[in-house]
Amino acid sequence: MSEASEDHLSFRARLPGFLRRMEPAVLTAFGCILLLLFLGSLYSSNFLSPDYLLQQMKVASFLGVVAAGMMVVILLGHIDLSVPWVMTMGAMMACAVAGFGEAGPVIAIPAGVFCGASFGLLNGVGVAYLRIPSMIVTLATNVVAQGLMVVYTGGFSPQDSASPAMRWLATGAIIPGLPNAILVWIAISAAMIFLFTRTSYGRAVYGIGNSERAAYLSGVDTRRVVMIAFAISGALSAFGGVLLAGYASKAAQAMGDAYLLPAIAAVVLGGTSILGGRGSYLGTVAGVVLITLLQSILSVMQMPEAGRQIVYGAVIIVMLLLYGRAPPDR
Amino acid sequence: MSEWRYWLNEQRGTLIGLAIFLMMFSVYIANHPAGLTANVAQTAANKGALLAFVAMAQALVVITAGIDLSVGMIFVLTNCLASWIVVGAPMPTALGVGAVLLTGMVCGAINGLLVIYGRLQPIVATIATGAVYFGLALLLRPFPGGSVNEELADALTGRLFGVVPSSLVALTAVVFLVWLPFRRSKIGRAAYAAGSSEPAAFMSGVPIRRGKFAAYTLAGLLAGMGGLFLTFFTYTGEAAYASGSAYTLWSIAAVVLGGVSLYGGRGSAIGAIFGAFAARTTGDMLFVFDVDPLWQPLLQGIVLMIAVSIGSLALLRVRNRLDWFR
Amino acid sequence: MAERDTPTVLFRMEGVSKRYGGVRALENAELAVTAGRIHAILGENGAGKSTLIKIMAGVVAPDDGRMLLDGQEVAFRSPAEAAAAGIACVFQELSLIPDLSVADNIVIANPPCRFGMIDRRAQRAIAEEALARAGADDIHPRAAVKDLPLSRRQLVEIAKALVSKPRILILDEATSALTAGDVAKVFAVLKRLRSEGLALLYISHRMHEITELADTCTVFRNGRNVASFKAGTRSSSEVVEMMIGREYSNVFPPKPKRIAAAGKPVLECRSLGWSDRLRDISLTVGEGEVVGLGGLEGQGQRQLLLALFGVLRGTTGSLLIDGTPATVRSPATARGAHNAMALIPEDRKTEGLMLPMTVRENLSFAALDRVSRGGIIDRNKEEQLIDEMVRLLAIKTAGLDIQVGALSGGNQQKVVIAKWLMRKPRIILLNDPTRGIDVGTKQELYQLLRRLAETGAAILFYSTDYDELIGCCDRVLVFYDGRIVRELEGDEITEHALIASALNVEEGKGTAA
Amino acid sequence: EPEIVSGPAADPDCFAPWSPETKFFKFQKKEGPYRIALANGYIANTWRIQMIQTAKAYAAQPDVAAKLKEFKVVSTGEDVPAQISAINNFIDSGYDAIVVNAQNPTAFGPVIKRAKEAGVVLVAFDNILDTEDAINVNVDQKGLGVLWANWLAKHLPEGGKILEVRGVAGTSVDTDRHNGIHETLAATGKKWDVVEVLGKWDDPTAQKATADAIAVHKKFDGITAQGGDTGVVQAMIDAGHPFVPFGGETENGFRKFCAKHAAEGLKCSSAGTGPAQVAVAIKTAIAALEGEVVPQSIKLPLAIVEDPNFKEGQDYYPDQSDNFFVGNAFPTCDINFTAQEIMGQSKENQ
Ligand SMILES: Nc1ncnc2c1ncn2[C@@H]1O[C@H](COP(=O)(O)OP(=O)(O)OP(=O)(O)O)[C@@H](O)[C@H]1O
Ligand SMILES: Nc1ncnc2c1ncn2[C@@H]1O[C@H](COP(=O)(O)OP(=O)(O)OP(=O)(O)O)[C@@H](O)[C@H]1O
Ligand SMILES: [Mg+2]
Ligand SMILES: [Mg+2]
Repeated sequence: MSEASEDHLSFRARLPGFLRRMEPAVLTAFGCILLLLFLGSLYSSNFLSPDYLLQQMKVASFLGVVAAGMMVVILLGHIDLSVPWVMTMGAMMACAVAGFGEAGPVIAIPAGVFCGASFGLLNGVGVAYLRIPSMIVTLATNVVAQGLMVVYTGGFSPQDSASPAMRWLATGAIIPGLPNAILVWIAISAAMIFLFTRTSYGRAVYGIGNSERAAYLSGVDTRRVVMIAFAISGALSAFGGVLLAGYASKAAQAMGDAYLLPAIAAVVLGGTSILGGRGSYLGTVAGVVLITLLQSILSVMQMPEAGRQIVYGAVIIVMLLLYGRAPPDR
Repeated sequence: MSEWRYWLNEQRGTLIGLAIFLMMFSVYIANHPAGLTANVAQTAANKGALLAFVAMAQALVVITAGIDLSVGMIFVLTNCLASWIVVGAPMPTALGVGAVLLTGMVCGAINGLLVIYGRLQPIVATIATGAVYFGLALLLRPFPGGSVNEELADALTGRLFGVVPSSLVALTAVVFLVWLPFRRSKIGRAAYAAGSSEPAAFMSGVPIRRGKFAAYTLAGLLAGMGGLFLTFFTYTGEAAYASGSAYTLWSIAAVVLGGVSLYGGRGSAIGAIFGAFAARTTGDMLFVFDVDPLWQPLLQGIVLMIAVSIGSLALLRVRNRLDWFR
Repeated sequence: MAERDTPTVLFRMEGVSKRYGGVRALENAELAVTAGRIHAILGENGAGKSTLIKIMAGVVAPDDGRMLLDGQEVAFRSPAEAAAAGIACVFQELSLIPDLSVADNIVIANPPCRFGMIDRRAQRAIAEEALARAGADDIHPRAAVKDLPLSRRQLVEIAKALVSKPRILILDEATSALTAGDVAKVFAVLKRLRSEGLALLYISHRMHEITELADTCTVFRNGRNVASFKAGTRSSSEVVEMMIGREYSNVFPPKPKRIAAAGKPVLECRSLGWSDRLRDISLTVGEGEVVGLGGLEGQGQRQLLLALFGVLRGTTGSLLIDGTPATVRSPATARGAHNAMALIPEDRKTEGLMLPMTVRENLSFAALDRVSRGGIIDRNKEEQLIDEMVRLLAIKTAGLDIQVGALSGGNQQKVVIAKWLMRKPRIILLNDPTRGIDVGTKQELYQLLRRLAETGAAILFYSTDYDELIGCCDRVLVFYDGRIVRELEGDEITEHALIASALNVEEGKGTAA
Repeated sequence: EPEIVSGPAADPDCFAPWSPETKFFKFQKKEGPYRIALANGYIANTWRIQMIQTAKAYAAQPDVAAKLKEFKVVSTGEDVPAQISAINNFIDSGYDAIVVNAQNPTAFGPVIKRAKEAGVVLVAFDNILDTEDAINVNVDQKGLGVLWANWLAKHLPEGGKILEVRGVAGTSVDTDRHNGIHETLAATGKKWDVVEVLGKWDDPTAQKATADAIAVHKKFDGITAQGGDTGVVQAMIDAGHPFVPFGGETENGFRKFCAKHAAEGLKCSSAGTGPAQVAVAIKTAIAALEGEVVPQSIKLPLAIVEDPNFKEGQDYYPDQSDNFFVGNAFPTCDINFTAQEIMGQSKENQ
């Protein structure tokens, strides 16, 4: 056992510096991405074309934004199941506000994100102050958000096309060839890395994830930290929805349904412990890219849905078995 | 404290679940145009029993401090399988039933193996196996169809002596044949112990792995029973992704309403049954109250929200803030 | 030097080693266990005692070496196998299952069965008998373990170990949370077991317990055994020197001569009450004063500390800090600029530390607001403060970036204290901080306390160890049933007085063993 | 128990039989006004919301309202048993007719039996029931696939590479449309290379799937999509894929694109049956209760608009949501909703 770990150490020691500093899970995840691309390229060399890769990164950025929020919550040892309809809500509200007079287009995006943050705050109050298990609170708020959107769509003949700003954010390109969505994702990623490594809030998140009791007794206002984390998750979910609406040029019911499980899977495949307290943001990025590529390659290879589900599930299991295992009992 | 106080303390979660259910159900019945007729009871029982099976399955896993996000998909998979093989003469039908239940158990066992021996976190492991099970269901039933032995189906979804819904009888039988033996066996206690504190259980020489494995496997079995029952109820099989995930999510809500602690070690599958019936009644409420159709989902969300918040009333009694953190 | 084995050696360990990553927890350990004897195992924190017995009990697999039971080589793959071979263990970290009942827990390893189901009537009978043997017949077998106080749980743990009718019973700091009264009961049980021919392994940091109980002693240092000898053949200071490997001088630093009214009052509370656990508590702690909280376990001392630190809800009465009324609603306000309180909590593993996080992150966790501006951490400042603390407390660690859980108990406790000292608190609340800490570390801690007091801190010190209260405190407030029943000062603080007032009797010999 | 009679139906233009073999029902005439219930399943998508709005609007029309004592709608979500239970409850509560958009065509056997015994008129629409014992208001799903395939075949006489964006796997609607497309294409005898991706009838999903397919396959000669079509076109635009012939559904957004880019080669066939078919179902239920002759299986006309006939304000509404489903007119049934009527209905209610 100890021999093996020493071998491992010496192997790592030979890697270049920045790789050495990465956690093994993150490295493995990036390795899996390369493997996936290689397998894809056996089917069609177009899987390696810059066009295709950029397209994947663009699409991945929506999931990436959502997963960033999910990661904060998972690091605390909680989970946010309200992602689907908070996303939808963010998208629909942004579109709605965009159609609202002169100021509309200007405040559309912030308004959408704000709605998401408020719903996140609601989750946060439930989890932190009422101490209901997060799995349950967020499940309930998801149903409530869905209900609100149904009422809203049915009752207000909503304006649901994306504003030009939303379009631009998701599909435009300040740097020619590089979609803005990717830049947005990079910016949010930089902010997350800063948050996790350089701020006391980030430390508190890890601390609470490891032992909320100890964090509380250390004088951290744990309830506020948890509440804010859910607000961040809600805001980022909604922002993901806004981007998605920009991409699709409109908001629609249930548009977030396809994001919940991939977001959780991405965070976990990136080496974050679902129990909280452990994980690094780069891993989440790797997880997002991995999931997006996997889905896309399976889709383009025209595997029937049944086979696709089986492969998708099996690949996740295999990758977790490779590096997502808990340490042995003894 | 006297003996019954200890008993009350042990059963508190289950009793709260029962209370929530009774409260909601009486409001429902009081407002039902037909009142509590045998038909109405049968309808409610059949619908509730389905979720109850899945919720029991979930409860078993939750007691070990795990979670099974694939129960809904096992439910769908066994439904699709049953729509192929639970047909014909009594003998083939019986074999079919056996095979369906075995399939459920195998699915549960795979989850168990991955979680226990693969040392994967239950949440993600079962998300992944759920995808696989759904894929298999889709292979079996690319589109809805199939059939089932209708006599058996009618017998199990009908009424006994014209009044007692047979689905409730079946559910009770399962409680006595599966749950109680498990609860009172060494293995069952190991499952509870592992859920309450795995390191302590390990140090005490409890067969943790066997206990957890049994819990996951029986969960598969119960979900399979649910799938079988779904087939009896609908006469067909359908690989419906949305319905699989809906059952998974509602099973978690049911388990919590039934007083099973998501942190493990506490609660019972009987509570989960009450929780399932309570959760189902939230949907029925919309039927008896005249709510604008577009407002119904919102209302259901709010009812669910209130129901799950009830538990936090206990918070008012907490005087030592450290008790917040389990 | 080592005593030759007698022919009735029951269990023997030869050349056993265990490494955790780079840490050598145990190196070539030897041990011989004889029936009808109590073996004490001594050693400072991190010496490898717990590792040794975990290997014996099948919890941890050794890297090397062999174990012989009755001359046969054995290897245990699980605690169950060890139990089957007659080795039962009361672990340092409790191994009770919180949500199960006392009876469930007692029979957990091997519940009585009928027709494949657990026979609850039989289980209850077994539990009642075992509780009686452990001298804890006041515990209801149906009570949930999580509702019991720590000291009761320890007794349940001992009862549980007795159920398997072991030939070797191991107690790893089993008495560290017990009150003197309970300890006496346990000792009586242990002595009876010895006379029944059991081999007992006893680990404790309390020297007087060792002196009273042990037949043979084995001392460990840095994972190796340094000596085995018959009890009573070495003086306690010799033993301590073997343990810490250096000269052992006076444990307690000298107390300053107290002037009538020491410094000005820093912490005052008036008729503090909480539920029925704290009643009408009034006390004052002055600048530079170390005030002890005495009394039996569970008389409200811990609650008082928690109440002062803002953890309890619904407290009554008033609190004054530096003479001005203060409201403390949470640890966050308690540690805040004005109040400047620190609480060294009861259980370092769950309340003091985040075990999987690094030493660095743990050290700065409570003082993040001090080393950051606008929520952004100033890494240089953090580094500087941490270095200072590591040096001040002489924390032994392989580095700042290793998990704090890999440190030994004593060093973990130092980290807990250091993380609070980084805030330079003026009021320090200590909740039994030396539990399970070796003498060497204890000594450092006492000196530290005195130094802090000298710099003007007001210290409230709860301890279950009377020696500590006597040696360290300027005053001791003795608790009984949520009240302060007696205040002892200066030379009044004697073991006799402490025990007498703890039992709330005026005079007459206490029950201390 | 309806009497089985021979046709034609009372309102033969509206109640067109599915096939020559279709039976006709004549129910015992009941005295009005009636209690009618709509048992819907899933609700959280635009089509269903619009359907419910339409149902409410239709029930509120004065001549219809006069015949109704009560019109109740319940949505039970994805869960089939819940929908079955809802129908059971409606039967037990004495409703005269139940209109249902079934979550699963095959699962309702027992409840159909019960409805029949209780003399309750059961009318299914959109996702219909696999039975001869209830009235089905049918959309020719397979015919829709046939229509789209023919459209592509017409524009690509030499065959070619087609992108088929499918719906939700495992549903009968998806399967029927898919079969219709493939059988028709195969029958042309030309060489077709069909790339299938899954769009789940959802714009963003369809858009992503299309974008991926384009990135890998570079160029398609024709496209057919059974939902999420706006997203599909959007993906073509974003990828700079040339416009090609397209057989698709009736979303307003899709038709907007079709009208705008027709000249550049986006030759569309937009066909389907909008959510307004619920009105036909209600109308059928009332007719049956009034003792009139109705076919067991009614064939709904498809609302088809094909290039170059896209007319603003009639076939598509530039100021309405992209998600709005157009094709709400069934002139043969005197049912003709404008977008404003459907979406405006509940504004007055607010
Ligand atoms: N699980 C573990 N992982 C890494 N290191 C460990 C682990 N358990 C123990 N160690 C290390 O092994 C050494 C011996 O630890 P052990 O717990 O046996 O000491 P001890 O003598 O019982 O100390 P104490 O008196 O503080 O309980 C210590 O240095 C400790 O840090
Ligand atoms: N978990 C427990 N811990 C300790 N004692 C118990 C426990 N459960 C039951 N007992 C005691 O064991 C004896 C027999 O229990 P038994 O289960 O037969 O009683 P019971 O009335 O049937 O309980 P229940 O109704 O809870 O099943 C009783 O004296 C009971 O108090
Ligand atoms: Mg130890
Ligand atoms: Mg009983």
